[in-house]
Amino acid sequence: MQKIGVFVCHCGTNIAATVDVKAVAEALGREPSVVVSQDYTYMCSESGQNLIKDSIRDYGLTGVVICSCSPRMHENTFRKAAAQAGLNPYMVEIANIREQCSWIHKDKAEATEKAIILGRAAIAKVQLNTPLIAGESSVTKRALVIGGGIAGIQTALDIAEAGFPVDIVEQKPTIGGKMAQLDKTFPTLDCSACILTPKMVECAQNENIRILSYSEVESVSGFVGNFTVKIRRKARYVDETKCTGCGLCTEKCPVKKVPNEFNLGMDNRRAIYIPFAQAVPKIAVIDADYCNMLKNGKCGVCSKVCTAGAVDYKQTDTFVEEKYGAIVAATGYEISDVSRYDEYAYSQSKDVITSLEFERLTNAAGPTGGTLLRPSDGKHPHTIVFIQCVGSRCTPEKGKPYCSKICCMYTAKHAMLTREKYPDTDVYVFYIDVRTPGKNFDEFYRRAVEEFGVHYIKGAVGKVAPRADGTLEVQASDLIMNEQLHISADLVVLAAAIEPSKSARSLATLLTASMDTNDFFTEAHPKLRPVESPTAGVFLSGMCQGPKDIPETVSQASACAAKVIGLLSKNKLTGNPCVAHSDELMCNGCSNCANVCPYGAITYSDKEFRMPDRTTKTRRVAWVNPAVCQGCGACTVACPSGAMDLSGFSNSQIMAEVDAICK
Amino acid sequence: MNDLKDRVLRMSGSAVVKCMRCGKCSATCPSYDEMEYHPHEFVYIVERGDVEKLLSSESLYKCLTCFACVERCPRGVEPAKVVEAVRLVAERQQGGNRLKPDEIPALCDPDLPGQAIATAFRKYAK
Amino acid sequence: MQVKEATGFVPTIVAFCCNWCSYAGADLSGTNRLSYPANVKIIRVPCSCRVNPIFFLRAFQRGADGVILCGCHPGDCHYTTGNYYTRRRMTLLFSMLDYLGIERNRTRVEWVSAAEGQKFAETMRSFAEEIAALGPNRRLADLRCRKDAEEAGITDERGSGDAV
Amino acid sequence: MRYDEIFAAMLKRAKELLADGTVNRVIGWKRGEFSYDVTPAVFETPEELDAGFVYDAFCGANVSKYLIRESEKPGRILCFLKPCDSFSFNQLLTEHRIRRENVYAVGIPCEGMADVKRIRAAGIDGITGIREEGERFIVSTLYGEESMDRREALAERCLCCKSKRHPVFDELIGDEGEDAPDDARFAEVARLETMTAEERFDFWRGELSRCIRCNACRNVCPACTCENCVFDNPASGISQKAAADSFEESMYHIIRAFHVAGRCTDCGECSRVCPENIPLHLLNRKFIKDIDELYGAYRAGDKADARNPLVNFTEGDAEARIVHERGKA
Repeated sequence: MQKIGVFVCHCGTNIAATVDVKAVAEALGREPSVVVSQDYTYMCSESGQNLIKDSIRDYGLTGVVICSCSPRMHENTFRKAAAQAGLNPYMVEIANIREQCSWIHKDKAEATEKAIILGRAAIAKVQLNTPLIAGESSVTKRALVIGGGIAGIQTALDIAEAGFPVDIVEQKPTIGGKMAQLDKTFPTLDCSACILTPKMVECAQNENIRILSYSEVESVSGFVGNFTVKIRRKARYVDETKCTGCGLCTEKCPVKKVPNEFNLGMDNRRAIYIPFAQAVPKIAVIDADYCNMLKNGKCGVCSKVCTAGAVDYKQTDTFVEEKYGAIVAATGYEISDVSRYDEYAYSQSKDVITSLEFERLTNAAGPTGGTLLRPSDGKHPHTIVFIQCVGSRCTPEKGKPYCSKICCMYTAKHAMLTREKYPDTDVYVFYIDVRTPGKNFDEFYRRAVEEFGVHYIKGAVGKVAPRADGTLEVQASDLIMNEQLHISADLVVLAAAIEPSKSARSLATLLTASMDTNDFFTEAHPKLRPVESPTAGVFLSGMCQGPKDIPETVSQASACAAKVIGLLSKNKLTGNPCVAHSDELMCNGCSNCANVCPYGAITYSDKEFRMPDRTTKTRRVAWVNPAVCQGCGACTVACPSGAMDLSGFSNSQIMAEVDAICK
Repeated sequence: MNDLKDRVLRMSGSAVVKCMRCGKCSATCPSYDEMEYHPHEFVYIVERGDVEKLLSSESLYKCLTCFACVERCPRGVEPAKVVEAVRLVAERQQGGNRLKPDEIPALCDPDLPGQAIATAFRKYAK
Repeated sequence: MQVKEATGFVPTIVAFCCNWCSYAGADLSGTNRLSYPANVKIIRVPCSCRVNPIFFLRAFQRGADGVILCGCHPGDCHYTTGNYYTRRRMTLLFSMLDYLGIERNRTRVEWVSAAEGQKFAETMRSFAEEIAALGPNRRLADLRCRKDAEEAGITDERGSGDAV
Repeated sequence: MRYDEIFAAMLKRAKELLADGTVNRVIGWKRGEFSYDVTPAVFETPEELDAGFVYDAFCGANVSKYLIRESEKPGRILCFLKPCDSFSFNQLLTEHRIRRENVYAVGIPCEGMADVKRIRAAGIDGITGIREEGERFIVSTLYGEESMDRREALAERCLCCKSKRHPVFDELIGDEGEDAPDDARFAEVARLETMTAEERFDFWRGELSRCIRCNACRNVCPACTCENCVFDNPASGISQKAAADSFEESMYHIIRAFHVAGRCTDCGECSRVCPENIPLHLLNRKFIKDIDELYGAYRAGDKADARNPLVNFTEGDAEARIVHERGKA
């Protein structure tokens, strides 16, 4: 039998002017199990709280009902007060008689009657409340960052700076990501490598950071604070501990015609290679698809020339298993396939390139040593056409429905730099809209037009036709002149839509993190929790969450790190005790609950049960991880047997409220 | 609202409001120079509800119905279908036939495939 | 401001509101002093997806004349996907009740965000008016649970008279 | 194949599989008190099979539900699944209710099962057996043989068969049938939908008021497999032993239909066993029809990895108000 105390708040006159608080206290005092019922001017005040605390002690209350403002306002206040008086805080229920009664009704009799009913419903509920204790779980003070681009690097550095160990898992042989391939960065035009490579080196040198390059996440288990992650370390065929990065092997390797992915296949590398000069870690890797030794056992040159004895053809994939408290997805982006747009002739002409290829063509470490030359004949292009929104802002059938966000700015950069370096070049940019929100962004774009004389034409390109003389005929519309233009271009640059990394979808599945239809990770709240995934303990950094430029990526990466540091700084995680739980005796093991759980909080195991006839029986039953469950209750309705229930909002509690209201 | 616009929208099945005004339809149009109103203008003018303006334009008969604009439109607006719908509205008016049977003999040219005339007749008459 | 018909019938209306959007929306209509009928009583649930069809039936059994469920707008669920399940469950439940000949307007789902105090009040007003116009719930009520059954002139439509 | 041909093939395979140790038990059908009163039964030896195993047009009972318990026992059990039973079986596999490795499933063809209620309604009594002759059933009775048009005697669910294909099996007897769902099964639901609410209420009140809460529908239903049914669980808040009030009759059937919604394979067993002849399948079919119309065609048990529409969603799903707007125009 519960002993319930009822406390009716006047809230000054906010409640008392419309609700006869004395009558409410009196009426509720007559309800079963209610041993004390009082009213007071301000329950949330110090003295009001003391009144509650004293009553809890004096009457030995097991439940408290407070008729006051919305629980969204003071539920925590009253729970804390109850806890201070030794009552389990979850034995407190609030009847909202201000926002949902006194403030909206004028007739005092009517409002008083409603307040009494709301009070009764709260009493009916609290009768069935059980003390809840928030579960605690420990926190492994180590973070995993998946992806070693600028987002992952920045997040890792910030976490490491705060004193927590971080592992970076990067699927490529080096960290650096897309930013390492860029030439200059807008709007300041500083050299990308100059600002990125020091950060890469810092990662390598930071004692708290371990870089697992050429590695992939294999499996993830556990939950916030307690993830266990298995990482596949792909065979490099080079001993990381021995290789000095001298590069001799990469010069002597006889297999010379391997397309160099760092330069997007515009030049070649060897079968054993270091992706680029500033790679971190600067360790060679053998491309097993091309290496003669690995393919047919004939060669072994690299092994012979390696003075460190680092080459090991027998290396196999190995696995690392590590525990983490937090996981950061920083899987970045890729350039979408533009060959599907026949009209731009990307696959027909070498002189139709993507903007990332253009970056490499203007980069001093690129295939042309930084001189802008046409890929087809190595000649200097005199007319360059940039086409915006290639594959962006389309219907889903035609491409990506979103704006890729970075193209307007990098195209302005490309156009500007081209005009600066080669003033004899005509540069056209065909745009639908020029989108330049960002600090100094529009100014930058205007400079391209006003100072550098880039021809911005509002309109789209309909067709790019390679001609026999090696030029490209660009047919486009100029919407302002209402003309169709025909431009003879030497080079066409496509601002290809970006898309999330292909590996992101499978990673999201491993992490039980949700994704939108475009395969961008979903944030826990689009405005208020933009760097967290809805899955507790999983955080989002950079492009994997949506298109963004470098400054935004770095801001988000640091924000993400702050959230991770906040989590790792805790010794214990206190959960929300209002979570779902399954009655094993009733559970059918049908998986309906797990199917609707947005957090992957429900797992199944085979359990042995003693049957009434003394036999044992093994049944598949659900288990809700209280540290992962967020308490939405979707599972409770999906469960046909009623095995699943939600603490704090149990079936019987809600029905008791229903009964009290309908009585 | 606007009856003519509704008719054109219904007949074409085109969602002109999806247009983002990129002009790729006009950029790709082989009849561009022949036309008074270009494909993107058709879409825009229909969206504004000014169909009468288009009904009297020769542009209706300059569209080759090659569907390049439909193929290229990134937003799935299908401009050629809009043009076609406006043309049908024009031709379905009393005396709206563009090509009359007695005009055909004069058009017959040994170099012109008979199919082309049949097609033109189908396209330009009720 | 209870909705009263000439007969003096005051319907009992239960409103389930999700904690994050609709309950906050109800609070906002209170803060803005936007009134709605006092016979609407709100039950707070964490998410609209917590509401079991059984709760609807229970409310009708115990004498509710109308039951409404409010949650975050689709796509805005605090728990990401909860209200999508709600939408399917309630659509099917309402369809079934309709199929059994129970007045379809006694049940409703509305999406009310935390910023839509106005919408909340309007929704509750219109729902209460609709229920008042429908009259007492006879088809899905448990007569044993209705103290006012006789005075409200409700009889078991089975006509077998075996209700206690 | 004729019933007797199928029966002979089943018996042969059952004996072979018992003999080679593939299985140690067989679930099939045995004669009950009356010839039409056939019940599922487990046989362990060839002798038992010879003595009790039967298969004819009265063997409509769906054995898939029994496999939940049977598959928990040691050894492997052989079951014979008609196409519609195999949908139930597959759905139970999806819900992890049956240990697949402990079941050897043989798909058998089916041209429809006889409904003894319809035969009786045709004025035939004292039934002792049934066999077929072309398109007719020959019903032997205490008073001699009666001949009946096959379609006059077939169960309603067989007249609008949902599929003759087995979505799951280890081996088949006969050829795999065609998967041609008959939309006629929704005709009656559609007819009810066109009635006014008052008419529908009267219809269902008339039907449901006959419910005696014998729980036969629940007990036979291959989707009602809960370890502990909500109606038997005092903590559920809706437990009932009897339908004391019209509300409870409705409540029981609404909740039951809702619990099996998206999981019901429309096997029609509920209506078959109802002693009061309440057309319970019309409740389930209403959900199936609504699901098909609102969320795209879905057949429970068709694909083992399919997700029940009630634990699934799309962002563009219809709003609940579609129910209120329906029929308003």
